[in-house]
Amino acid sequence: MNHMTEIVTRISGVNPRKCMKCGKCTAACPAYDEMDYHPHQFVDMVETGRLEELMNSRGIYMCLSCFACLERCPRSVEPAKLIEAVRLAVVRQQGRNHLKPEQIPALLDPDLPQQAITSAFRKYRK
Amino acid sequence: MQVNETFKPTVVAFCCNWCSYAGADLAGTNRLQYPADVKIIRIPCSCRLNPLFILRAFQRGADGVILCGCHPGDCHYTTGNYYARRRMTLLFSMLDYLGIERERTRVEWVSAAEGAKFAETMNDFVETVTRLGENRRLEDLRCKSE
Amino acid sequence: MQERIKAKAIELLESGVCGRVLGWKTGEFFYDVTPAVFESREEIERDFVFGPFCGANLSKYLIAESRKGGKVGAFLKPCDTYSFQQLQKEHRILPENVYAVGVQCGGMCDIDAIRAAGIKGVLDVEEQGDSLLVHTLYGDKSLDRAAALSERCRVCKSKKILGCAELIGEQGEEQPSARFEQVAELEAMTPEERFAFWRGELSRCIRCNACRNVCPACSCEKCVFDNPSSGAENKAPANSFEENLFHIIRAFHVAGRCTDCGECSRVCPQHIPLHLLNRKFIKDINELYGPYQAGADMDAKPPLVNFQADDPEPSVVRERGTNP
Amino acid sequence: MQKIGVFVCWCGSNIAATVDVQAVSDALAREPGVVFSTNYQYMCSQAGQDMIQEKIRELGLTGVVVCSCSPRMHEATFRKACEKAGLNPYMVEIANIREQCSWIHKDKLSGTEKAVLLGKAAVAKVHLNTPLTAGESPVTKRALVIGGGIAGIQTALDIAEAGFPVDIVEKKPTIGGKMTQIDKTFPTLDCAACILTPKMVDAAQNENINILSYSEVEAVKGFVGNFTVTIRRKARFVDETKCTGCGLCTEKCPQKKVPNEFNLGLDTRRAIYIPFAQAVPKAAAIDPNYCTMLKTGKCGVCSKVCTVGAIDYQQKDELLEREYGAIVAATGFEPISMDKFDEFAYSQSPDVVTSLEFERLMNAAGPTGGTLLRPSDGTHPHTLVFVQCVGSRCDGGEKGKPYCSKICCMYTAKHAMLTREKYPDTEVYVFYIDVRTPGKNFDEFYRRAVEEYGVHYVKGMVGKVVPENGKLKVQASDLLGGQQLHIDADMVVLAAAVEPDKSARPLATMLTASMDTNDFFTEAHPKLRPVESPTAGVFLSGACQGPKDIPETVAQAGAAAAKVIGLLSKDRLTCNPCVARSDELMCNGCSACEKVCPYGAITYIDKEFRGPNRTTLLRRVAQVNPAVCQGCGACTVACPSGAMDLQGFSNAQIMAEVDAICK
Repeated sequence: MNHMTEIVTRISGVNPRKCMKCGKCTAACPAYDEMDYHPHQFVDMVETGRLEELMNSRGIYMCLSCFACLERCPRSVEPAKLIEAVRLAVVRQQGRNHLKPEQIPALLDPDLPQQAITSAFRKYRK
Repeated sequence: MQVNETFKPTVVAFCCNWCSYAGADLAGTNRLQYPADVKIIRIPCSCRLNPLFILRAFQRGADGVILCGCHPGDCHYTTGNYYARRRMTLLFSMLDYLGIERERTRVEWVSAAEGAKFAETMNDFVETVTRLGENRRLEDLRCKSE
Repeated sequence: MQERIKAKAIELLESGVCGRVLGWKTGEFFYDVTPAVFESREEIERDFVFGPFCGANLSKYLIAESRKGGKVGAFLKPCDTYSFQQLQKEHRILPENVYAVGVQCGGMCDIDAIRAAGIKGVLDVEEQGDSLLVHTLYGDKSLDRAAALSERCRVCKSKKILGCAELIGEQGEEQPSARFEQVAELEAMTPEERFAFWRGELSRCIRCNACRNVCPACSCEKCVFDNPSSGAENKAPANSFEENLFHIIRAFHVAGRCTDCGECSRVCPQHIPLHLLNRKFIKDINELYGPYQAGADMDAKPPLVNFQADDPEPSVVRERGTNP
Repeated sequence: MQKIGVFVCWCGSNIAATVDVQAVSDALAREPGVVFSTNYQYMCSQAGQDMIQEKIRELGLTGVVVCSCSPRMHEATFRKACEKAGLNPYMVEIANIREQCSWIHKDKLSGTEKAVLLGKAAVAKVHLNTPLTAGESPVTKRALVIGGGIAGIQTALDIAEAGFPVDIVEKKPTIGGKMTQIDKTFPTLDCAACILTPKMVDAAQNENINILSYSEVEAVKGFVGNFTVTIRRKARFVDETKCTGCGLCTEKCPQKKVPNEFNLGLDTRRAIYIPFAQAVPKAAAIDPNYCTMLKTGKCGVCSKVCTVGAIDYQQKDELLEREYGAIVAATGFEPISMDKFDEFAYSQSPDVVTSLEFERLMNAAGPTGGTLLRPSDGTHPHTLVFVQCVGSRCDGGEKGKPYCSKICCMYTAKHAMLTREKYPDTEVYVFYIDVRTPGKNFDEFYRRAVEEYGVHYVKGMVGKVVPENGKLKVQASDLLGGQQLHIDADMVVLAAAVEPDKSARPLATMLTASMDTNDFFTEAHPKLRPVESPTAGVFLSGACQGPKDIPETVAQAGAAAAKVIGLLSKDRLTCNPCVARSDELMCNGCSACEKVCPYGAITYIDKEFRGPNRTTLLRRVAQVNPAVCQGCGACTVACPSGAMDLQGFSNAQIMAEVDAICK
């Protein structure tokens, strides 16, 4: 297991080897169309050590953290936790913040709940 | 606590024939390592374990005694381990009451399929007993070789 | 009280209900009253006593007496009747050969308690209502009966008389008792303190087997410690461990059957508080498996030959954390 | 003093690599009573056994210790070998120096040390061994089969064929089980009823078979060869012997709104009913939960129309007690409840059905007369989605079953194929995780569904199903094609996992047979004794042991029957001699042992003993029935005086082992 995989599995507490590749996570995912990699691929990529690709993917920020994948997974693999862990692994690196404060005003929607903004900060920025 | 590296405890494991002894065999078949300090005595059922045997083991210099049996509800003889559970609970409580370290005695339910659990249990138990060091509170001084 | 009992004993013999009666007579000293079998009016009138030192639990003697042919009368104090019932449950006493008379009891005294109250040169003790009149070499002294009670009577669990054909005195009730307080105090100590305590107590044991001989639950035809095929045969202690082994196993063998009559501690010549071992088992059983009083209920299954599927695991002992 | 021979096995390098076998045999040679000690490459080989036998004869050994693999492996082998040389087999002890020593330790020094200690313990035990002889018990030559599905029927037929009487106890009013509800069978597509119902009739007509339908096992006592079983014959309120099965009552009964369990509630039946046309016994039964007469005392229509006077509203449950030599559990399976899988909208739309319901919808005797129609509006479905592995292969616990239900891949292929065959205008999708088709002609069958019938097999689970405007919106992912699918389906069919019938767990308790965590019966050995339960005299047939298709069930049913026939053809059974024994001189008669005995093996007698002064004393003492005792030893610990001891595992023997190990 390479270093990054270890970090991600440790942060998430997820064992990607439990995955039986049924794809129910992906089938249940509401953000499918927005993502370049899909939940079942996330799990597979962590398992096969393709962490670099995953960390550079747009998909990890498109994940809504709705936990549908986690809820439906028959093997309790919990892909949403893996994705969260990958995001964390990215933002923990110097200069890898997904969002900078100056980008925020343009993205703001008057209907966006305050909580979502706060949580986005937590998710995307160190 | 300082762990004494050279101390090798004597651990007696009573295993019921149907589940835990088979579980111990499975640990062997799967080559799961645990310390050689553990010596297994086969009994037909956990309910065969007379408290006398445990005290005798301590008397003769055992540092830890563990009983392994089928999981409650899975006893080969239907109810044996339920009786064993009450007996051991009360005995262990009494030993604790007399000031004997309660970590020296243990009951663990290990099925015939749980070779890994057997090995883990033994590793953990031997570590605990090693940390406690030599049993001095229930030993028979005549039986010491040195 | 003594006169009423004596009259009853004579009545039982003379009416032909019983061929003999089991009661108490004075031993070498007034305070070492011993159990005795009486077969005639003369013996009863001469020797029969019932007073503050009749602590002996007569129920154990009924195991042998009930098998000797004919009917035997017996006087039982409330706590003795628990043993009486427990022994019937175990088919040890044949109830059809016993005529049991329940005797209400005001608590039995302990000569050491009287001495500890600072009274010296005791010659005799007389009951006077709630107090005792103590005749001594230095004149008469009065003492509150409560101050002279033995430990087991100070924490009396029940004045209820069970399973007797008739009663002398009032029927009593179970009562709240502080009998587990000492056990709880021990439990609250560190293992080192407990070990030191028990080493101090048990190392005094001389293996006289008085506890075993008096205990109504220890009534085996042959004790496991006398049985060569048990692998545990040992009649005399050879070192400090042997007492531990003996007393733990003895307590374990009577667990669930011990009525907490306290005879073991009463007869111990070394004053080892053996009842604290039995009470520990009783306390644990009550806490882990629900309240159980041996001998109280003829139908209840004793806790050690019973189980519930959801009984606590033995690890409860480790997890309970009785000490810091 | 015993003369003990010690035989240390190398097991090739399995033992010899981690244990210095020479050192072990040398060390044990110095133990008291050991007159011979050696080591050899393979003790269990013919040459090894010959050596043991030769030494027994040559040296007059009175005890043998074999240091080898687990006694679970070869104890019987060595005992038999020693018996041939004239040594009582119970004078043999095994020291397990392979599974519990050489295989788990890497350090040769400590491994050898431990092997020596284990050997010493075995020597110490042999010193106290006594020759034991097995007792004997008679065999009741009658078998009980619990469950009247295809497994039970086949087992009963095979046992009856060998000439032994068999009773089938079936809890439903008819035998036949799940197979009666199945439309066609894979991979040959022959009709299930056409192959099953003749067997049901065979069973009914076989004079060795007695069918106890609408009955349940209430209690089981006894032991192998000598079981006593209490069977509750539930009141069916119809005299089975009089009823001709004409069905007039079932037409006239005014209570029409009873959900029909045979069609899984997809239609209704009357309060008095015959489950289906080919039921065996073909006799009506009254459902007491719905019958107006039984509930209110007003009606009695069925009684009036019955020409033979078979209706009996006063009938009561009846308890039968029968003796059997062998018992076969054939309690079968049930599909799991869909409550926990509401992402598939089973509770939200009648058009989401389970596979067994789909069988009924396809069946000519089913609620739709064999025309596939949507349960919601009775229209013809055009797009069907099959979802596999619903509740199978889950993480365990709350989510579903951890095992593969085995039959779903094949029946789903069958459903898809039949749908496409009958209705070529349909689009059929099967969502799968893996398609598992081991079995004769199974994969060919699945390929035909894809290649000839054009069933769309899509790799990937369905994520969710949402009922919307009379359609079922299915969201799924095609993992191989890498695209998200949104299908507007007319029907969704869920391949529900199978689980053991709910009656199996209480039955296992009565039989003292063990079960795994999924409530399937455990076999005595997963490979070598797959149709026997670890409890002697109890055998397993069909899906109660694990998920199975019909051919496998029939094969196992036959195998179980063969085992039963083997048992019943014996006149007497030898018992395990390692049983409890009470020393009457020490017994108090206190009944503690009796209370903990799970087999009721202990009874009491009053026995005369010599008392002091030429008197006799009558004392109550315990006696153990060696044929009933299974040797658990619960009584030996309950006994305070140590009067009760276990032969082969006596107090003194175990103490000796403890002493040997701790010194």
